[in-house]
Amino acid sequence: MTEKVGVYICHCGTNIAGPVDVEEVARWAKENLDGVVLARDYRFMCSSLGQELIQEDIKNEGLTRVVVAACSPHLHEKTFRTACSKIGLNPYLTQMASIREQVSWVTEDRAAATHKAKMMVAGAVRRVQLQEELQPTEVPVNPNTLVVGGGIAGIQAALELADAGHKVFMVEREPSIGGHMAQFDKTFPTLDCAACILTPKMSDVGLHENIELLSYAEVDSLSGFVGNFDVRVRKKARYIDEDACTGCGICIEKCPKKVVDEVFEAGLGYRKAVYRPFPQAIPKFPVIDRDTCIYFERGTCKACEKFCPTEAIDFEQTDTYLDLNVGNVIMATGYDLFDCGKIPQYGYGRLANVFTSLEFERLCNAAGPTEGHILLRDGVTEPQSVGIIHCVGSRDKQHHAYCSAVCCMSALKFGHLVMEKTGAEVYSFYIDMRPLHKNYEEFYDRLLQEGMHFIRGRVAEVTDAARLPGEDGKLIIQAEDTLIGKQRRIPVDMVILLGALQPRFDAKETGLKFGVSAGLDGWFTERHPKLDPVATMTDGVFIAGTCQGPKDIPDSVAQGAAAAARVQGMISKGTVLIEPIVATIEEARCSGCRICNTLCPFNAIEYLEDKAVSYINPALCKGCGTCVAACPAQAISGAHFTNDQIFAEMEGLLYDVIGSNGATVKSPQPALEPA
Amino acid sequence: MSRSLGNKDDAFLNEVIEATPGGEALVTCLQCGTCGGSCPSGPDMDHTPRQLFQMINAGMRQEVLQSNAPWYCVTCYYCMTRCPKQIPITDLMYTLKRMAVRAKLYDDSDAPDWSSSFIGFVESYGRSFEFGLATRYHLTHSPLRKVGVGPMGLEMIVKDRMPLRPERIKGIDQLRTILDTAKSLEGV
Amino acid sequence: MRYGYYPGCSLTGTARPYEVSTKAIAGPLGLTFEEVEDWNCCGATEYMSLNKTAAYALVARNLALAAGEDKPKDLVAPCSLCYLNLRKTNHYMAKYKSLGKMTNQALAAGGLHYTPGSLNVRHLIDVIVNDVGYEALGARVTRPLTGLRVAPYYGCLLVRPDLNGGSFDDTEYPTHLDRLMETLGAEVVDFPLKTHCCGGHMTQISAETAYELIRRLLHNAAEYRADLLVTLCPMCQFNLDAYQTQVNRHLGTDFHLPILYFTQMIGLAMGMEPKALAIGQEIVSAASVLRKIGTAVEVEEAPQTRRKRDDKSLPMPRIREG
Amino acid sequence: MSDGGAPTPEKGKLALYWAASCGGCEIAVLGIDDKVLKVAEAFDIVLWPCVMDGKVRDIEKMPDKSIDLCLFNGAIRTSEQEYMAQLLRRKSKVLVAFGSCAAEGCIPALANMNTREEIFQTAYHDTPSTDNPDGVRPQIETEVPEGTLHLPLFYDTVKTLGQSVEVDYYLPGCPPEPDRIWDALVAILTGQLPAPGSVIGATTTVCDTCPRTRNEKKIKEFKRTWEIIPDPDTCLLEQGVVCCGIATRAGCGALCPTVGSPCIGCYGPNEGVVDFGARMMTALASVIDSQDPDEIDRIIQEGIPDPIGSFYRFGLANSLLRRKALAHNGDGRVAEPA
Amino acid sequence: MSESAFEPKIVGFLCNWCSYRAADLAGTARMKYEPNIRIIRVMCSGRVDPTFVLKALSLGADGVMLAGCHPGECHYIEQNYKTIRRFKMLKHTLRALGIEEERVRLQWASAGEGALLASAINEMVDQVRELGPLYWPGNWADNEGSQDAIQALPREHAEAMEVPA
Repeated sequence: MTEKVGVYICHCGTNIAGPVDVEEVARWAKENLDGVVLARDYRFMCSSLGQELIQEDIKNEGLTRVVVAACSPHLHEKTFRTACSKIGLNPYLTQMASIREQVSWVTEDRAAATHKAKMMVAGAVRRVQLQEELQPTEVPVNPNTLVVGGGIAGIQAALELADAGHKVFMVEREPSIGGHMAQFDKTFPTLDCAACILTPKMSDVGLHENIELLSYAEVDSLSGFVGNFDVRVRKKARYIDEDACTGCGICIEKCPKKVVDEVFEAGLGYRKAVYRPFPQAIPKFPVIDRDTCIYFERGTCKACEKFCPTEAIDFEQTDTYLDLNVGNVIMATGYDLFDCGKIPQYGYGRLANVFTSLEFERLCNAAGPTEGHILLRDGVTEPQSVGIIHCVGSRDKQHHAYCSAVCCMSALKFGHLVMEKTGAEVYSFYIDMRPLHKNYEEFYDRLLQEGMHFIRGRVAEVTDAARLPGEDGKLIIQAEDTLIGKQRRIPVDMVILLGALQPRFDAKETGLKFGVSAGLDGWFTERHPKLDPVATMTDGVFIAGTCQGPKDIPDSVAQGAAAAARVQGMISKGTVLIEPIVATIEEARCSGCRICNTLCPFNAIEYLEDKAVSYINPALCKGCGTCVAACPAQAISGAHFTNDQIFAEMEGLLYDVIGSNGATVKSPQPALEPA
Repeated sequence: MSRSLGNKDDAFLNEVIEATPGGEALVTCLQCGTCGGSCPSGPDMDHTPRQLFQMINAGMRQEVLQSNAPWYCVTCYYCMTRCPKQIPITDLMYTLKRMAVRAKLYDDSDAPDWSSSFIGFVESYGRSFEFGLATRYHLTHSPLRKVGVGPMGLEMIVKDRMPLRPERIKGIDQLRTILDTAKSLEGV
Repeated sequence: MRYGYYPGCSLTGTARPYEVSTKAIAGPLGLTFEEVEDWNCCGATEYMSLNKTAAYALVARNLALAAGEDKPKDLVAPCSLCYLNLRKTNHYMAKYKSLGKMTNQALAAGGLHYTPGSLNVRHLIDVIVNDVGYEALGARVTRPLTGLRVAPYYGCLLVRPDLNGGSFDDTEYPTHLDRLMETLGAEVVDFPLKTHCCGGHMTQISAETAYELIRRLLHNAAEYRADLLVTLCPMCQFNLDAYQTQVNRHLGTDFHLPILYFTQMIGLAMGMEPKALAIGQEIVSAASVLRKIGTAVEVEEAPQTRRKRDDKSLPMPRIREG
Repeated sequence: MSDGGAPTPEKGKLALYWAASCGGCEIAVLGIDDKVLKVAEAFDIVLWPCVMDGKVRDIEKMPDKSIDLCLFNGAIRTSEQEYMAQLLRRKSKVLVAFGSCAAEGCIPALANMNTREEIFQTAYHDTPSTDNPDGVRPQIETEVPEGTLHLPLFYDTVKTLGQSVEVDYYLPGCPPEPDRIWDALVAILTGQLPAPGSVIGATTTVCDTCPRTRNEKKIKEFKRTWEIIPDPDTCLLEQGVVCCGIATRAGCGALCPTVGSPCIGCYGPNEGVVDFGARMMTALASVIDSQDPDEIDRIIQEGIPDPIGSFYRFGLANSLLRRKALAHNGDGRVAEPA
Repeated sequence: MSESAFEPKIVGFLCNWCSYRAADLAGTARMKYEPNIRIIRVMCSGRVDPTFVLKALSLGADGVMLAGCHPGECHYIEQNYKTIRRFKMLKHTLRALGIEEERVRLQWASAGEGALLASAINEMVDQVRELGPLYWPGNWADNEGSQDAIQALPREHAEAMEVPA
């Protein structure tokens, strides 16, 4: 081995130097480890002076490899790599040993800590000598962006990008954009009308010259890599010619088939078989629902076609596919509401006047089935008392362990609306009130003043089985009022269940399609929970809004904008560097057995039929190394994590077992401990 | 990572957890009240289960073991099934009963005595014996009430639903050995 | 179909009608029950109150006696309380290793051993609706229970606790007994308190508490104009039947609701003689309501499915299956 | 290989030796057919116990490095074999581990799943055909009136040639294919050799030469050969048959899979692989089509009842762990510092 | 040697995204755990080739821990499922070679589960300490008396076998 290794042991103040004898580690490394030409200990290696120390040594001593034993590489690997590359040493020729997180902070005994630190330094020293220079590759970024999902987060992201002059393709599954927000009546805590603030943004999207809106469409497949994604979009047949349709709505008027609207009206209202979810829908074109249309059912009817003034009805339409090329993707696919029927003791689906939060939004909405009148399921009676149940499916290990973040504020909003519109008594049953953001606590205070009743206790059950005076004909909410410590039964006319926000039913499948992972709870995982909240593990794919976790409108908008800003950064730079930690297949060794072909979730591995070998696209490879470990011919190697590098590290870590020459020795470590 | 560092109150908590299969979940109690709200005999309890858990957390051994709540438990398992933290509440109630009896802290003796009368028959015959149980227990505890339910007992006998003689299982000695061993293993 | 059979103490006493009717229908339904030899009491809700390990050992002795190469793998208990204790012990011994180990140490003192999970503990109704099946059962109905308004009463311990999803039916809103009664031709009321508590052992130690719980059930069933309650648990039957008079006297009510076992109902529908099913041994006589069977009763008109023009009502939520 | 007319260079010296092996390698040498004559042209054979008489002491007396080429087949399982390996190493310029036994232990090394004691127990006591009323066991030294008789020491652990002495080249195969033998001889004679210590052979695996069609692999169940009649054109592994061709060095011409029998791995691992079994394990496990731990367990337990036989049939001695744990392991261990 | 003096040496392979971060967290939270584990960072538990485990054991490690993201939480979507399969396959083989269950362990630890990782390490160290040293190379280091036997051979050849001319 001809490499010249410099070893630097960081004191980290007393963080390391306290529990570890750093001088001893440095002395030992210099004396015992092959290749080490110098070993220093220093108070703070990450300080500019510490970095200069390394740079001086590279310059003066001709170091070809650098080992820094300090904190976790997750903190400062980049720091030291940059420091080395500034002076001309390839950044991948450095290695860190995490002797703070893995030694000094977790080990009680000083001798044991010092010994472990030595072994870790030995591992790094062995490994670093086998490390190779690596160069990131640079690829151009296509300035077009795909935004998946036209809810408020997606809308915000699309507008930010489009306004900045970049082309955006927006794909929306439903016939109109708007998402859940379009279903809401008011927004908390300001009580703005949701439609009033949302619809202008929706029409901006519809009219924007830089936005191509693909509604009633879904992403079929995604391939390629950051800067250069190929997207195939399936535009579902609308049976309406978008070029001819003026959006006059006569077809809807004339359609004889009325069905329950399970999506926009949350199952609480009706729509026609040809429909537009709501009057302000963007785009304005209706959709013929093939599953309920009389013509598709029986082969006759065509009332819409007869009356359409522009002959825009086309029953022969089929799904079409669109191939797009984009540089980045923003996923804003939103959430589903928890199926409240899964908690049978709350009676949803059995007791008529138990509603979900989304149903209630529609009930409240002037454009909804009751024109904004809060009425019981009979459609006539106004409730005189309403119970609101929090945490339905949230904070519950049997369903979703997480807090859905928006329900407390929804409860306050609903309480206000009920009292304002009906004068009914409102009871809110909560576990903890969480009005966390700006002006939220003030809103809580307002509702207290308005006379809403708050009962701290998770509801045990909702029943129509009366047993006390005053309960007949009511829904009785039974709960422990935990602040009193007594069981209470509150008879009400209407119950609103604040169902949990949960990942889309097809989130897992979507995640696989886009190379985005999800946590155990099913929400998409951000690259870093604090410091990289909208990026994902797949470069060039960003997440925004509730697909990442429960959040309210302001947070969704902020994430939409943040994702757009990240994309703009990529577009401005024009190129991206692709991490060189990738796997490669040595063609001469590959027998084309195809074991590896199914192993890559990022589709980086392809089989070249002509050469009968497999090939890894470095731009798609994320460097996980799974294929490297799988190759039976050992034809695949993983840069920066080669077998030899890992073996060398292992031999170093087991220095006390095998000694300096790599051969296993029988006397493990007598010479190593300071006397 | 022991939870007990520096908290003198945790001895009682740990004792309760130790004695209950799955008892560790107790520490995650949200204090949401689903248990107390669901309990059919909740109104009769001096403390709801939720309160007992907080009291256990606070190390209030005496007050907890004197509570009537565990003895009012009808073992309907509503609380345990609905608990959002999956705390085995019914099992915890059993634990508290056992601890109360051993600590001789529960002063209303009806419930524990009903249990021990029942157990007495099981340990002598291997089966329960309803007639014997009814007469023995009610005579010692509520002779007045016995009169009240008397005709019902009589009717049960008339309807051939209450045998007057207990049945003893063949392996009663084996059963006793098993039960004695179990008790000694538990350190009772 | 062969099953191990654990009757439990009640079936030899207060729940004799349950035992008699179970045995009566078993043969015709093709069920063979092999009674666990020399079984002992399951400890009810009492043993656990005083001793933990001994309580599990008490139950485990039965499991050990029931298990064996040549013995049926399914162990059936008609009593919900026995079913719970057997099922819970089976589950806990596996889930909590030290408990399982200690219990087996105790068993070893009696020369026994039980490997948790080697038996499937099942309730009688589970076997009837799942193994025999609604269809086969329906085919055997010769005297449909038409016109009889039945409140299906499940009680607590058939469906709770869940034990890691191991519950036989929904823990809050089970439907198997409903469907079973429908299969027999009865008119089933959607009984809201179907899984509420009958008072359990409270009748013995705090009668007031129990009377109130019993009253709630009877009151609710009466509200729903049920002719009778059908149950599958001896404790439920006993509390509701034997204490009904006490409740009436104590709370000034006037209930007369017979409480029968589902096995008795099956037997009736299969055309068996009431006496053969031990009908008549109930305290609240079922004689008058049973006269309804076989009598033509007007069937209520089916509710209108078509929406009236002036109907302003909002649609009910669609209930997703599963 | 000189032609008739040219002046004949001085003939080299060739030795062939046979340690723990079946003898198939000896026959394989003859498999090169008439080319054996060319070998005879190029070399004087100084030792070939299978074919001609010879005395070890004659070799012992030769000067070091006086043999130009030694083809050594067989694994090292006794002290005598190890001695011969050391002797021939000393006397030879080029030592070739010839065949699977010498290269990686092969079938004889499956004995590493047992101890010497267990093997003796079976061989000298337990087998039905054994008639050994006195319980006689081989002894290293036996005193007889005439003096002391010696037997070689039978090892607990079979070793490869490379684990005993330094080997210049490896020629894998059970036995090596005649064409490969000839290729190797040509390479040696012409000096066109890879780096010392390496295998003379291909750097890819059997699939490369297998005529069967290969697709993406997902395996729901591993099958034994007698359980299916495989489709003649599709990759055997895709049909669930554990075929080692994916991991086995090419060189045989995919003889077995071509005729419908799965590769069992006799050509050993590909270049640079340290553990053949690990490659098989990881590759097969990677394509099991299940994410359910219990199902995975079932697929593995039922499909691969004998993992050592499946993955280490030829390479146990040469694998990282070399053998099954010895009950008395730890004898040689030195105390650890406190 | 005294058994109490034995301190196992355990090699850990931790995935970069979950388990290595769990180790970071255990450190940040100052959770004390046994110093016997020495950790190698890999990008994903899917990188852990069975060869790594075999190599560690063959070098003399007393145990090996693999740690990664929980199934379903892999940062590379689903690679840890491959880890499960390989681990099970490897264990199947190790069992055949007589290596105790506790010596090779697969542990899931998410980035937030520092405490879980620390207690898993402690538990494993305890278990392996209980088992005693593995010291795998000792399995073949000796081959009982082979050196003597080899040296006897030339002596024998020289003495007994030489036929006087």
